[in-house]
Amino acid sequence: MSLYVEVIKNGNGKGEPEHFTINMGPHHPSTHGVLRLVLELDGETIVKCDPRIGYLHRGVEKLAEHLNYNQTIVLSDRLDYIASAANNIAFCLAFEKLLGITPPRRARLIRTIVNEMARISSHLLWLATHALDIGAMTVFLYCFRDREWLLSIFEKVCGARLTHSYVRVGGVRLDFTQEIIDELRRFTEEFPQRILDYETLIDVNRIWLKRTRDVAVVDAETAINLGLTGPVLRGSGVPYDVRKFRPYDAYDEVEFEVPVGERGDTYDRYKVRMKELRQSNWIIKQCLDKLKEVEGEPVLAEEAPDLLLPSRVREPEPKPHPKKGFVFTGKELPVVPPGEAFASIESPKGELAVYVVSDGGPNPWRLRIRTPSFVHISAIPELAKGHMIADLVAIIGTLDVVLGDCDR
Amino acid sequence: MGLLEIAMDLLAELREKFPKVVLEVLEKDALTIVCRREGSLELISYLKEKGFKHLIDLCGVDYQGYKSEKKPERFEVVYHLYNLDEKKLIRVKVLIPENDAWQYSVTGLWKTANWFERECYDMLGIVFKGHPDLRRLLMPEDWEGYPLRKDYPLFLTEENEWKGYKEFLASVRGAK
Amino acid sequence: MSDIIAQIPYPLLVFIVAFILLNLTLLHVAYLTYAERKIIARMQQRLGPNRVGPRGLLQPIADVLKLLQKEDIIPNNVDKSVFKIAPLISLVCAGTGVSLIPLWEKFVLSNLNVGLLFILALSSLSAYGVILSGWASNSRYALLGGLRSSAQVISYEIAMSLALLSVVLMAGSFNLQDIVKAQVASPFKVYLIPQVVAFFVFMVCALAETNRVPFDLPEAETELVAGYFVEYSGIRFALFYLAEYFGMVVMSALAVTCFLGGYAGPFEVPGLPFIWFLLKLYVLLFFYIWVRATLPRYRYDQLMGLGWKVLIPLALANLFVTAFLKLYL
Amino acid sequence: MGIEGTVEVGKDIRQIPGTPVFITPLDKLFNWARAGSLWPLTFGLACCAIEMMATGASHFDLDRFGIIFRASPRQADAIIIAGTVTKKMAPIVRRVYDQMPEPKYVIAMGSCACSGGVFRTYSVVQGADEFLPVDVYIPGCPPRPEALIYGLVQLQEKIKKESGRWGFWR
Repeated sequence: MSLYVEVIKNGNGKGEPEHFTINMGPHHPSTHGVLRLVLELDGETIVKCDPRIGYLHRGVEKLAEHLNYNQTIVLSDRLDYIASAANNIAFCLAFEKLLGITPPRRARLIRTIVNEMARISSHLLWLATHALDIGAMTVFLYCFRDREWLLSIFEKVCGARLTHSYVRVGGVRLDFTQEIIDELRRFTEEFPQRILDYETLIDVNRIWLKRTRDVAVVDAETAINLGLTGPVLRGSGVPYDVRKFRPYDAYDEVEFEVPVGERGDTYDRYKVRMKELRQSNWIIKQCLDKLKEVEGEPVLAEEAPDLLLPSRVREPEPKPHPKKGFVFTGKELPVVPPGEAFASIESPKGELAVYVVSDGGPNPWRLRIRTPSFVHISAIPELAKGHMIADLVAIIGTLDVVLGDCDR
Repeated sequence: MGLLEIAMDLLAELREKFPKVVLEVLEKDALTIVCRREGSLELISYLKEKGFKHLIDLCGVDYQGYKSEKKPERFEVVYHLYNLDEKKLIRVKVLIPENDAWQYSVTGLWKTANWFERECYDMLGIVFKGHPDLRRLLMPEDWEGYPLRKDYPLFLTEENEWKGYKEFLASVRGAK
Repeated sequence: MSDIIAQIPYPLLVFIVAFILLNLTLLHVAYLTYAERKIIARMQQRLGPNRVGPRGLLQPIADVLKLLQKEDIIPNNVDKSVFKIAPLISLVCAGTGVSLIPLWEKFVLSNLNVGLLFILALSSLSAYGVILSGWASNSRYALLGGLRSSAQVISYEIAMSLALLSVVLMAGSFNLQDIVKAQVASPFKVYLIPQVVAFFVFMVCALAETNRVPFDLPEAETELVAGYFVEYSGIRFALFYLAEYFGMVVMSALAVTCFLGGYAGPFEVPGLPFIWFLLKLYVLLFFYIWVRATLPRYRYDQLMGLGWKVLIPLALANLFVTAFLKLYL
Repeated sequence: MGIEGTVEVGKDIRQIPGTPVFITPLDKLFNWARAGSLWPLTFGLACCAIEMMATGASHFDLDRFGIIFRASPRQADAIIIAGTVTKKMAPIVRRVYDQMPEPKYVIAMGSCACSGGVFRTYSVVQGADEFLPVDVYIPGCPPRPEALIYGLVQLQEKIKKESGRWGFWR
C-alpha cells in the first residue's frame, strides 16, 4: 500500500456519484509540516475535507506545568518557530500581568522592534512557501535571501537564528548595541525596495492573479464566526488588530496603519500581508528613533523577580536576633501570586493568546495557549469546499499555518 | 476606573436575566463571570447577541489539588469573549463537576468552537453535549487517558506506554 | 570522403549514424540537466553544482551512475508488466523523434516523407507511457497525474498540429528536409517572421507537451508529490527523467527546423556543419529553463481553458490566414 | 547480521561466494556516485525543517554538493529526520523509510530527533534511533545550516568508505 493513498470510502453504494477519497499528508510537500487532510474528491473538485492534526503534538501545555516560568519561554520558541520572538512576548506579557510588573520603556521599544522583525521574517517565509506552492520557485529563493539577512541581525541580538528566548519576564535579556542599530537601519532603508522586487515578480503576473483571485472567499461575518484572526481576518475587511485594540509594549506610541482587504479572497490576503511588511518596516524605523531618547536605561525591570529559585520569598528582611543570629519574623510569600492572567498579542499569523493560572507555586498551574494556526486549520474544510485540489494548496498557503503552532 | 464600572450596565442586566446562573462576578485582569453549568449556554448566547462576537479562546482547567483556594468543582471551562465594537474582553467560567464532566456545546454559536471543544475533550475528558463530531483531535484515537488531567503522568514509563506505539516498536525491532 | 561513405554497406551506415546520433543526444540530455541546474542557480543567486568534478561537470554522470545501481522497487500491488514497460514507452516515443530531424543538409538518419506527421504521432504516443505508468502504479496520486497529463497532451496536441500545419502549408511538404529548404528559398529565410503566431502557439504547446513549468501539472511537486512517476525508483525513474529532457530536445529541434531555418545559417562555418543548428537549439533550450525559473504553475481548469479557448482558435485563425494568403497572393 | 548469502571465512570476516576481484574498484566508483548525488527526501517535521529549507535556499545552497530534495521517497537516497518525532508520527516516518530504495541513509537533525530534546513528555519519541538506523546525528536546537551541511558532508565521507553495501549485483 502506498503511503500517500489510503482508500477510506469509495462511493456509498446508493447509486450516487462515486467520490474519490485521497489522503494528503502527513508527509506531503505542501502541507507545511505534518498536516494530514482526508479529501473526498469529485474529479478534481473537493467535496469534503477533514483535517487531521496532532502529528506534532509534543505536550507543551503539560510540560509547562512541570517547568518554572522562565523555562516555559524556551518552550514558546518551539511553538511558532518561524516567529519565536512573538511567542516569547505573549508568554512574558501574561506572566508580567500575573506579577503586576511593567518593563522599562527601552525594553518595551526593543520588544516592539523584535516583534516586528519576527513579523517580517514570518511573512517572508509565508510569501516564499506560498509562491512555491503555486509554482513560482524563484520568489522562494529571493525571500530566503532577505530572511537570511534578518536572521543574521537576530543572531547579533541574541545569538540564535530561530529560537531566540530573547524576551524575558520584565524586559529583555540584552541591550541593543550600536552595531545592531546601524544594521537594522540599513535593513529598514533597503527593505522597501526588496518588497517592490517581489511585487514586480508576482503582483501583476496573470497566472498568479488567476490562481489567487476569488479563491477561498470569506466574508467578514463568517470570518469572525470561524475565529479567523490576523491578516486572514483583515483580508476580509475587518480591521481587528490586537496592536490597535489592546495595545501592548510600545504599540501605543508608534504610528501605523492596519491594512484591510475588500473581497476577502486569497489575493486580498496576499496584498494585506505585503502592506503589513511595509508597516512593520515603518514601525521598526520609528522605534529606532525613539531608542535614542532612552539611551542607557535598563532593559530589565528592577522589580522583576528571580523566577528560578526559591519559589517563595520571606518578608520582611530577616532581623538580627541576640541568640539565633538572624530570624525571619514575617511569613513566606510566593514569588508569583496565585491568580490568573490573560494576554494576547498580534502574532504574524493572527491572535496569539496565553491564559495562565497560578497557584503560587514555582510552576504555572495551567498554561493555555490559543494559537492562530490551530483555529486557521479548523477553518480549512469551510474554505476548501467546492474548490479544486490545486486550490487547496493555495488555501493552506494563504492561511499561513505552522504545525508546531497548531499541535503544541 | 475599574473594569466593573465600565461594564456595570451589562452586569446588572446579566444578574437580572440569569439570577440562577451567575454565581460570582470577579474583577481580575478581565471581567470574570463564574457561572453554573445549567443555563450557561443561554448566558453565552445572550452575550453573543450583546456584541461579544469573537470567541478568542475556549479551554478547560483541571483544579484537582489546587492549593491556594478551595475550588467548588474539579473542572472549569473558560471562555474568553471579545466585543469588537466596544473593545471589551469578558471571561466566562463554567463549573464542571468531576463525576459528571460534561458541558453544553457552543458549536451552534461559533463554528470555531468545534475544534476547541474537541481539543478540550481530548485533553481533559470533558464531554460536550450537542457537538456534531466529538472525536479525539490531537492524540491518536485509541489513546487511553486524558493527558492534561493532573493525575496523568508527564512521561509514560514502559508499563503505561500507549499500546499502539508498543506494537509499532515490536514490529520494527522484529523486522530488524 | 564521400567515396568512403559510399563503400560502407547501407545497414552498417545507418547503424553508425544512429550510434552517433544517440550518443550526441544522450550527451545533450545529460548536460541539459546540468545546464538547467547551473542556469537556474544563477537566476536564483546560488552557485549550482560545483563539488562533483571540476565545476560540478561530473554531476550528471554521478547522478546517472547512482540511479543505475539503486534498488528498483516494484511495489506488490502494481500491474507488474505494464509498470515495467511504461517508462520505456515514454523514453522511446520521446527519443525517436531525433532520428527525423535534419541536423545538416547531408545528415539525417531517416529522411521520411511524412516526417512531421511521424513526430507528432510519436509525441502523442508518449502520453501512453504517462497514462500507463499512472494507472499501473495503483496509486491515486499517480493516477491523478496520469489523467491530468493525458488530458493536457491531447488538448495541446491539437493546437500544436494546427500551428505546424501552417508551416506545412507554406512549405508545401511534410518532409522536414524540404521544409528547411523551402525556408531558405523563401524571401524571409526563416518562417519565424511570417509565422510568428504559429511559433508562439507552438512554443507554448511544446512547454505543455513536455510537462514543463508553467504546465507541469502531471508532476506538480507541491500538489501531487511527484505525479505519475511517484512510485518509480532507480533506473525506471531515470528513464522518465530522461524522457522529459529528450522531449525538450526534440521539441526544440522541431521548432528550430520548422521555424528558425534549421541548419541554415547566415554563412557557412567550415568544418562545423552542425553549429548553426546547435546554436539555435541552445537558445530555445535556454528559453525553456528561463521560463521554469520565472513562472508560477497554472491550475488544471485554467490550463484547459488556455488550450481550448486561446491557443486552438489562435492557431486556427492563423491557419486560415495562411491558407488565404497562399491561395490569393 | 550480515548480508544474505554470505559465508564466514574467518572471525568477523564474511565473503560473498564467487565475488569477482573487480568489485572493489567498482565499489569505489559507485560510492563516489552515491556520495556525489545524495538526494534527501523533502520531509520536514518541525522547527528544524525551516533550517533545512534555509540550507537548501540561496544563502547556503545544497545544490553545490549535488544534493537536491526529492518529494517522493521512491526516488530519495537519504531521509533527514528534521524535528520532533511524536508517537503518532513515528509509524509514518518508518513507513516512508521503508518505501525508500536501498542503499538508504538516515540523518537525525536536531536534539529532538537525536534524543527527544526538551520534550520529555507522554507523546514524544525519545530519539529517532528507537525505530530507525541513524547514520549521522546533528545536535543543536535547531542546528545551524552550517551544521547540517557538515553532517551531510560527513555522511558523504562515510559513504565513500563503505564496502559491501547493498547492490543489485550482490
